[in-house]
Amino acid sequence: MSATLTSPDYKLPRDHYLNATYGIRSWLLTTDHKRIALLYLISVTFFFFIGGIFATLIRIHLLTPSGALVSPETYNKLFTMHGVAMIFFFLIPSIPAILGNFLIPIMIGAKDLAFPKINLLSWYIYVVGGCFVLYSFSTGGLDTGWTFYTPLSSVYSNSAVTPAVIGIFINGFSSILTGLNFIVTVHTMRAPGMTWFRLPLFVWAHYATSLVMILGTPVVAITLLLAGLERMFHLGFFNPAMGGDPILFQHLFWFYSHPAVYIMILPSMGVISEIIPTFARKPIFGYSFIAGSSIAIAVIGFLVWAHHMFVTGESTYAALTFSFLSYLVAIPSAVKVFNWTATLYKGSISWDAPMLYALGFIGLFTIGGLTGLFLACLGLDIHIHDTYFVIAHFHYIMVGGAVMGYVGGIHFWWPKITGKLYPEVLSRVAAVTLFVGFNLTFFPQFILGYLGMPRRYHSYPPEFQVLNVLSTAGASVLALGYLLPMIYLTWSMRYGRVAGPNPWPATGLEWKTDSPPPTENFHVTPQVDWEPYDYNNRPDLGLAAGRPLAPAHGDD
Amino acid sequence: MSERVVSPKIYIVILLALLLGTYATVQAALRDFGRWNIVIALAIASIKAILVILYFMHARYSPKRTQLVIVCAAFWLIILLALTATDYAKRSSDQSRLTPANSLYRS
Amino acid sequence: MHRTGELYGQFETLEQQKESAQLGMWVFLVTEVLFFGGLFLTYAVNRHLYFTAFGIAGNMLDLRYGATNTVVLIASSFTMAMSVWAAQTSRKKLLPFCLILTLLLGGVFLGIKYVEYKQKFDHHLIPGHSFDLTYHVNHPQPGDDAKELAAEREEIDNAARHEDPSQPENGLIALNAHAQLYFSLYFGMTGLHALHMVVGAGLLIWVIRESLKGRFSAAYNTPIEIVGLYWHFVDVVWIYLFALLYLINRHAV
Amino acid sequence: MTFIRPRPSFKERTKTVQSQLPLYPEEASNFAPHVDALMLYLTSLCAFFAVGITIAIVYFFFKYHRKSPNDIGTPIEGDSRLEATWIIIPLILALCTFSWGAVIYVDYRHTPPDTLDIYVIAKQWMWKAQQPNGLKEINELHVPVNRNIRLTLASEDVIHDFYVPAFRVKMDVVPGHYNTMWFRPTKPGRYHFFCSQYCGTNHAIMGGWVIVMEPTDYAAWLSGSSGGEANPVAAGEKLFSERACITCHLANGTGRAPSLNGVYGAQVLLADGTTVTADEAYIRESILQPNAKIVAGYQPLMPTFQGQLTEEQILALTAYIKSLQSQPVPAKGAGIAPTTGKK
Repeated sequence: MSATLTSPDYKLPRDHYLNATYGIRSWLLTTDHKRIALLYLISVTFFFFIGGIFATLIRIHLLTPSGALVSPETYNKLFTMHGVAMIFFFLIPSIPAILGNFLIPIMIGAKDLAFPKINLLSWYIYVVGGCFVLYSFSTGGLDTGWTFYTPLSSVYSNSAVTPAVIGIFINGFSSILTGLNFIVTVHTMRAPGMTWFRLPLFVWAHYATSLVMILGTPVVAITLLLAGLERMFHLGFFNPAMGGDPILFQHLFWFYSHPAVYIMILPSMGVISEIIPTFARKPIFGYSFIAGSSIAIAVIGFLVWAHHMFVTGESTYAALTFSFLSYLVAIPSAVKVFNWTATLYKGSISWDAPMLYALGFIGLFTIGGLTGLFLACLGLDIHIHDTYFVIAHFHYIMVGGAVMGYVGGIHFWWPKITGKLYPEVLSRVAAVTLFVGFNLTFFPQFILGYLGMPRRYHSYPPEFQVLNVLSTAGASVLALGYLLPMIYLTWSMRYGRVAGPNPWPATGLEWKTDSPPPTENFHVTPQVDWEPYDYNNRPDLGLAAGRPLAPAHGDD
Repeated sequence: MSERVVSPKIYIVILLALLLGTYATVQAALRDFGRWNIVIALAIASIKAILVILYFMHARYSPKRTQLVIVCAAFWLIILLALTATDYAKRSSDQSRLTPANSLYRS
Repeated sequence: MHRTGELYGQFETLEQQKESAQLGMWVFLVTEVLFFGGLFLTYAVNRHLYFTAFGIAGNMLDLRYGATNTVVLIASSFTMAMSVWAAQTSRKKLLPFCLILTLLLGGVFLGIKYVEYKQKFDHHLIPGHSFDLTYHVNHPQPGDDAKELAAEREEIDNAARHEDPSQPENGLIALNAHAQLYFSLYFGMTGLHALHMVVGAGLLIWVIRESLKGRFSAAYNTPIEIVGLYWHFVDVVWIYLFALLYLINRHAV
Repeated sequence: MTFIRPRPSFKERTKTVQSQLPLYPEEASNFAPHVDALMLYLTSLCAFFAVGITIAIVYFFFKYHRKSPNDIGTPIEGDSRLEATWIIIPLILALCTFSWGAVIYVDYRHTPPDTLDIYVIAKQWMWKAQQPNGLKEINELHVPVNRNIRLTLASEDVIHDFYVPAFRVKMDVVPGHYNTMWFRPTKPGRYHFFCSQYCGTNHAIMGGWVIVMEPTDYAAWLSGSSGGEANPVAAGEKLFSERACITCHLANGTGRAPSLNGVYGAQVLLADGTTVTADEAYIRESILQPNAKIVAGYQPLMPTFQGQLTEEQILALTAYIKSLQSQPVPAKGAGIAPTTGKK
């Protein structure tokens, strides 16, 4: 199927970023964006494990109406820590800090990011923030919900809120510095000939993501700082007993935390926009619309936050404004889905694992996005707000969307990162397992939500049990789907076949250099003289460029 | 980069303008203009801030890109303030706040 | 990264490097704007909810300190701008002089801020259990203007009656709570600003040392310009803090 | 201010049978049919797009599957008219959906003038409701059917949320604010209400029942509870069944709790072997602290009614139990000590 079956036996390049220097210091003090990306890969995977263990315990606990496993206090800590670990320490840094870090400089033909030391610093900030949060987890845990609503978090909770808040505050600067680095890099470091409209859509998506990072993160940082100060020094910013307004906390919190959803999903959309044209071997349909919609999502995404607050008693005017704007942000997402689908038309579609992930992403993201319309709809949100409908919706976006894109992206660029190929059949099995397991886990939760099961319940009325059991059963399939890639990808690092510079083959600049790339990314500064995703004028790819498709599978 | 060197004369003019603005805003604050006191204070502050940004920070002589960055900062700050105002400005009609005598304040 | 002179390895040219640094600083300042933006919003909402209480609390600040500090900071911004000019025109003697002057003015600002904080501490205006809006009017200190204190007391009494006409003592409790909110924000905002001043002072010390070595000239002055941008930004924040914290409702005294 | 007309129940219109696996909760308020209709519309709309895209992807996936390793696709860069189409059509549909949702929401947020006002106070982790006549309930809310109810919500500590799925309404209970919500129950019955804003340890069990009653029953319940009932025995009898005492205290002695026939004034044998005279103080204690004295041969199953009954209601219940003195005592299960026993 894939070109790799017929590719010649490649050898790894003699010098590359992995063997340039040795020793622990050469990694911990590196300023090479590719090595920093791998540092992130390790630490982010660690937090994914932690969050995943919490998720597993949550699902097991919910097998019976009265709660099968743990006490209410423990359950509350489990879902809070699951949320904090997954959102702040896995989803937000996952694609930008790993794939973005690794690929953006190579994709635009630069030797590194504009500020390599700041890049390393942002990883250390992430680690320090992570340590604070782990400290919170291990000394009493955290039971406020990842949203830290006041005055529960700032006054009433008896858990280790303060270190967690400090950890997330610190971690915010990691995000800000990464975003800053990307924006400057894209502006000033592009290779000759790499015009804005020749940028890969992955880079566009990360540019949009970076906008959200630098504009939103400082607001949540100051908000959590205020909540932390309120808790430590008994101040009254958000404490109604002292005249503060808890709803103001929600405004400030969601000003970041809604756009943060776009930090998670936009990079994933960027990954999909790379995978689909590569495995359909044709230019992406509507390049400028996909690029523009990324920016539109980032900008409009900032105008919708109070749709998380329709039933807080916010003014009807605010609710109408925010609901209206929320419907507008749906349009650029829809544009992307339509364009990806149209790209498949008359393609030459391979069934490689990255493509399976990408198509799975479109399906799940479509469901996740469309169910967002339900929640943005004022009349419906009165009923489904804070129920399992919300849980299902955002897991479709974040797990079905962001994580599928992340895992798909890892599969797509694994040969570039490690220089090795992974087992083909196994990788396709994993993709399908993930897709099936995911739907089994989360689709029942839509129904649970409409039936009225509120979220964050350690026990529930017995009529909700059937759907909960179904969901837990699905979760076990899902867990298997995550474990498989971890095993065979690790295996492939040592035993996988050598990939060669461009195994798929793909058109991006990153595939013009060695796999793994040399420390300086390119032996000579590249000159870009082709349009993005153009297979027809690229004889260097060794494909049937310019040749009309064979009648057997061409015109319809 | 062939950047423009701003002459010290301009800096001195701006310095004087800023000092004048400070004097004006203090004087305005000591007089009663009702609701307009806030507007005047913020307007003078904004003029001063714009002078600093345009001349001390060279925004006037900077590339378009830098100017766009500044506009973005202002725009997002306005989003944050204005959209939150849609809630607070209209809220009182929908709900009442607790009276100050409420026991909650005593705790 | 390998350094060849002043050029870092990831860049092709000095011009590209300077452009990146400038853009990076500006983008960083955008995040700073939003960082302070969260505080401004908290302030605005509470000012809207507790207009009277915030007015009274605002009047407890000493306008003289605020105005003096504004002038000091504007002056330091001017000397910073002059430093950039000195660097751009390779005036290697003038440059450290201007920078040191900037640092000194920054120090004066922080010194005045310290005196002001101390005064608030003496007046029991630090948020916490001992916070008492009426402490100062009840415990006048030598050198206080009796007329001013009487006016302050009257203002507090009026507001307390306004809050709760039947039980002014309850009104006073609410007033005290809301004034405490004001001072939480006052210390939060000015404290964060002062922290930025300290960071700025650290940056200044760094560039002063480098400038004494004669590193900066018309050809290479990026650090001076970058530190300048940061310093001016801190000035801009103060211009707004001065207006919001010291000036609104001042006429009522 | 009601913008939306009454609408027949969703169930009646669709004739969908809610089987073992229900897809939506009972429709028991004026809002429920509207919300369900909107849900049905939006689900259909979204299903249309989701299914359409899925079919397209699956079709292309097989139809254009790569046949030989070196094939490439047909280069198609894009089409502005197509882009315009799939921007404008979803935009129009989205705005329609927004409008429909907005109509329901505005209606929900504007309470009609003629409401029955009930105060609801939330605290970690219980609900207190106060009826217009001052009667207080805990984790229960009695309301008359077909009457506009306005709840004024206040919290004593953190943010809670009052949520009745069968009514399709919820509203946050925010400390420092009074929020209000309104609804009109359309069907008598018992419906779950939940706390749906996470509020700490026992968030999940901070719920209860809304009991929708016929107006006459509601009036009787209210007056019976408030002591306005002319005949306390009748009021007590009513309470005896309403509060489900009757489900355990069966008259024939076969229930999980002793029969109360002839109990008043008799000697009762307790689990610890002692006996006690069933006077008014004993009855009162048994209602408020049922586990203080357990009748021999029975389990301590009875829940406490401390704080849930007014003094009048306790009196009415006592009066009713007194009236059972003349009823025939069942052979077993009365818990009454044999008259031949000691003491």
